[in-house]
Amino acid sequence: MILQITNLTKHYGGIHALDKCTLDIAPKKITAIIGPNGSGKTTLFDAITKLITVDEGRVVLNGKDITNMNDYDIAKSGISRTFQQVRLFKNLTIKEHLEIALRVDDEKLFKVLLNKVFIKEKNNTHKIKEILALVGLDKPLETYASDLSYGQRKLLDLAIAIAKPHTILLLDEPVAGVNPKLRVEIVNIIKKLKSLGETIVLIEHDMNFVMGLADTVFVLEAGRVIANGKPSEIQNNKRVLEAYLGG
Amino acid sequence: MNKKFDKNFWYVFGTSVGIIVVAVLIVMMIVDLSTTKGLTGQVIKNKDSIKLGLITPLTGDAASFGQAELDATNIAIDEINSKGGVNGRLLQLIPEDGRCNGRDATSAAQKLINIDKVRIILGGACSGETLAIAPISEPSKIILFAAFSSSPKISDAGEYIFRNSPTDNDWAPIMAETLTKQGYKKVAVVTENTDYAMGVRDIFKVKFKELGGTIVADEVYSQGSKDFRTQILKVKDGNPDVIFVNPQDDVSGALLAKQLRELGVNTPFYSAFFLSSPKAIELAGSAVEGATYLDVRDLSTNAGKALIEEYKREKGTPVSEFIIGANYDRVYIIKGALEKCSEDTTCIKNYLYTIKNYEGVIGTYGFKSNGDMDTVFLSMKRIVNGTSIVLE
Amino acid sequence: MIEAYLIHLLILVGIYSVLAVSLNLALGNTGLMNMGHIAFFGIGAYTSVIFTKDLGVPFFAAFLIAGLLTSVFGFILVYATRKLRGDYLALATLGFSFVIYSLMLNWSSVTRGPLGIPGISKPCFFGLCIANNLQYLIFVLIISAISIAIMYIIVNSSFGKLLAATRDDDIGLRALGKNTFMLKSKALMISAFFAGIAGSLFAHYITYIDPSSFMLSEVILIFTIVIVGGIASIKGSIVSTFLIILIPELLRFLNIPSSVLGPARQIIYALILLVIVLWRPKGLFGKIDLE
Amino acid sequence: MILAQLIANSIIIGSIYALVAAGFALVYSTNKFMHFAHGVMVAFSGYMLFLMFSILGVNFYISCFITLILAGLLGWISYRVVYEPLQKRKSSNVILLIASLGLLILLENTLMIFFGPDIKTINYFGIAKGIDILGAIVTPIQIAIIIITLVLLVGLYFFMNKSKIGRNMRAVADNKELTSITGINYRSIADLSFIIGSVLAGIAGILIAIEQNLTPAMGTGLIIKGFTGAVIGSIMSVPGSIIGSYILGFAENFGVWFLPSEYKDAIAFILLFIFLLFKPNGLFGVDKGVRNK
Repeated sequence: MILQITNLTKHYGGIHALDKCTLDIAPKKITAIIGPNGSGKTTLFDAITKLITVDEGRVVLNGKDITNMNDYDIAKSGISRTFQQVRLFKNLTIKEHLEIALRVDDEKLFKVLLNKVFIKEKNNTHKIKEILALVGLDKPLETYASDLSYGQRKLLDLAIAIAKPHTILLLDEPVAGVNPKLRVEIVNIIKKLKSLGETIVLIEHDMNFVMGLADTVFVLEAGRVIANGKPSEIQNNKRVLEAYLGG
Repeated sequence: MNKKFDKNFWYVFGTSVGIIVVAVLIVMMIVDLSTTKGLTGQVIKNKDSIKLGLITPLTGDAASFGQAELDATNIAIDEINSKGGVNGRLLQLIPEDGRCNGRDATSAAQKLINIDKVRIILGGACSGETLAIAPISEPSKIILFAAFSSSPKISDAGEYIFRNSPTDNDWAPIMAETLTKQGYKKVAVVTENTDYAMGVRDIFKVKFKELGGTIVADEVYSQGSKDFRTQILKVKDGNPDVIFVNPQDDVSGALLAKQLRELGVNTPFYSAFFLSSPKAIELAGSAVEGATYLDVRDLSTNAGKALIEEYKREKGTPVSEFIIGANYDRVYIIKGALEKCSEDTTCIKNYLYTIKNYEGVIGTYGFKSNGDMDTVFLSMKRIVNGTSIVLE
Repeated sequence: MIEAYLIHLLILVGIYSVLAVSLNLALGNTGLMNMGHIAFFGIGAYTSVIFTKDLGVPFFAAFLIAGLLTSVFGFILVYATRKLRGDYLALATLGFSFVIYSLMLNWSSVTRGPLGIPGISKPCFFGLCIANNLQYLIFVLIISAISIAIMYIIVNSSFGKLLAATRDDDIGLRALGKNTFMLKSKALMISAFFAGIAGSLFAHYITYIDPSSFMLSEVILIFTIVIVGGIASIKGSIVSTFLIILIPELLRFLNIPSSVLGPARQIIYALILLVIVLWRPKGLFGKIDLE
Repeated sequence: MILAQLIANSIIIGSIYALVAAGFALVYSTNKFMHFAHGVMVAFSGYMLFLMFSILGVNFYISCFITLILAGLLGWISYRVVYEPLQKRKSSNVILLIASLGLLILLENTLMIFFGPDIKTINYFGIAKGIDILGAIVTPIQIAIIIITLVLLVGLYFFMNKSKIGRNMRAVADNKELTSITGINYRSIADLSFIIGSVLAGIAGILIAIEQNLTPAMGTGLIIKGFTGAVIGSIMSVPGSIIGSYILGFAENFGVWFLPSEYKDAIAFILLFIFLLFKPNGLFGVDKGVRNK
């Protein structure tokens, strides 16, 4: 198991956003986490990436406990994620976004300056174009993020998550709010990523969407895993149907 | 070094240098136009006039003093000009705002010296201005003549630097001596946190202790503050024989006096200068009744009285008669020097050092070898029935 | 003799352009709303003066110490305010500048309080001293050009892109594995360093410093410079320094009554600031909107 | 005796801070930005009273009345001319803060051009003898200031909590988006907050003019202390900011009793800094929308 989540619990006042949530993510597979709105899916991602601090529970990545690490250290240790509301840097270009994602030691100011002055900086353009081709974002590299459409932003967000060195990819509602054509494209991208050997976890509230795509599905309700298994098993699970209809 | 770095560096360096050069040219052009073709009419009109620079705070906290300096100087210059000027040439005053700080004062001085080409600068007012101008004016042999700066540091700031205001070293020890002579042993000092007042406080404290007295309370309030009640409470708690009220200006002094009396402190208080301002008496009213203060001695001479009358008529109530008098005298001293030396500043400097018994509106005085006044020019006054009387 | 006046103004422009560009590094490039920048300028000025005058350290060492010590204060400020954002950050940094101002005013045994420190020596290097303003101008220009070039390189490096990214979306950048707190600390430390050396240049030029040079009105002056020039634009900050320093000087040549002149200058600053904020939020050369 | 006087001193100066802080907090709580130019509204009002009463010789109470109207008007104009366009453009509150600083300097220097830099006084009540209350000496004007402040405190509390307009204002303060859904007209609430806030500044200006004196630059000093008080209490709540101002008054006066008195302002600044760092929403506010995350 590449990512083990044990007993994650988060309370907001009296509400259980996460309630002893336990799940294991298998490598090189697509794992879908589904559940009705408010079931704690995004909270789970936020808890894994430390955007929020949990009350109890453990997150283990590749055998390493990352529960108490800082958010950026967690990201560094191999978790890439996208956001439901994409988080882009609106005054930077597509190329700059990907360069930031690709580089690992650009925070070291003196090293950066020495490199800039004495050594030719590594040219990433080839790699960048490769990733953009993978997600199918066909815009000039110098386009500013603020000039992109909603769908293109989704793609760029995906592209930087892929570009960032990672062992696991968390996609938060990758197709929320996109048009049907782009939806199909994104599904294809995800499949392509799997074929490249990526481990993917995605959140989705639409059960039908994950059926043809995911290898394993976890169903969340009120912050608790109520069912897991192959999509076909889940589809007929009574509790799951109740949760969806009730929710 | 790689090419990219080179390009970046030269881009920035080149741009900065380029912009600087362009700006220099533009400013030069504007300056040239203004002086030769007369964008500002005054330059042409008074081509043959003798220019005097004035640096004083025209804005900011100290602006009211600056305005008084400017008004008094203008009165004197108008008088001289209406009587035909100096050796047939009119005096032209170029006032600049020093804002009571070093940077603006140096900008003003650079402008006066290099653009207007004045040879004589009246100012600065705040000691901070004068101290910042001195290193600029001194090497160019420009006369710098202050009428309001009291910092002892100015005494040895340069050969071409004069002043006709007493230094803190002159009068703060006198204050300490006076209090001791009156039999006061325990003094409370209340000081405004400004360069002048803090300088006075330090000198006063040393002298007073030397004379065997004790400082029972040593309170400071920040510039512009209007609430001194807790400082006063600490004064009261120290149970002093006498209070030395040491403000920067008349208004804060008056407010302080007012609050002292409001809080039932009836200890006699001593002060300097600020009580000569009618505004202080108007503001503080009965609170300053019986207060004793050091002031410039002879502004009640005929010339002085006439000057204050004229000032009141033309400009309103003066912030301090002392400032008006000193500024007025300053112009006349310079007039004398100009008559003798024209604009030769070395001659003026030497002439000023020879002045020993100049009869000005603030009294009869001359200059010491360090450019300070040679006479300690003070007398004790007391407020009785709302007017000040001289004690001797 | 006009040259001498211009030299004087250019020295001021040189010093203030370093100050403005360094503020822009924090404010524009990193999005740190630092209203305490003037405190850095003051710390640099006082440090340099106290080290040369009271401790007898050679100028160049004091100059660097001024930068480094200011940089330490930069770290303290960014660490203390790490949890604040928006106008609260602006206020806290403004509060910081008030605290530093009271320190300068009240720590009389070191700063001489309101009396200020007069008679500051001109810089000397291994026995060679700067003798006149032209030499000082050359010195200032060299230092400013080097400082601005360094900041230019930083801003345009991959590190600089990270700063821009943290300005645009802090959380998004952390999700990419970058420690944005360290980024901000470094940015503010660099910004403070250059503000500190600008302070040193200022003190040794004017030769007299007192706390009044580092007050609220000065904060507004350098803010105006940066905003007029344009957020995150080095070129803009430099040009704007020229404008903001020189325009009021040009006013001296018009026949405005002197009682009006001073307030008029302040009114011009305020109007320029309001006009830019209201109608041209990008400033003169900025690419990024003020938001 | 000393204690009583210290308490009295704290309450007097606290009341002056509170008068400034209340209007500032009222504007902040409904509009969510720092209206620094509020300080100059105080100075402006003082000068208007000076103009009416001391220069034009209008009856004192009529002068006060006109002053309050002018103050409200100036507040309203500054909202419509400067702040509203910025709000429409969805500028951040930092930009509004910078704009307010610009406005502060603009108005302050305009006052200086019209009235000159020197200090003006309005000696309507003359110099009063202090009255001894439980060992503390207080003048009638100071008692008036304290009473007016307390009446305003109570009045504002009832206005904000009991009247419909006040409740709408608080609703806007709590959630701007929500109120536009429920049909409260944000613009008129914002107008009103500026008018009421500036009238409060007008009252402060009149009282300070009588108790102390007038300088063009007084607004800056007052707003610094006023917003320090507001931050200590809570910038989001008018009653909180008033109480915070009294706390500031007490801290300054009791602090100076034990420390050298030159640290009086430093005490205020350090309190401001500490509160902004550790309790940015003050003693009476909730920490919401202030910190990262």
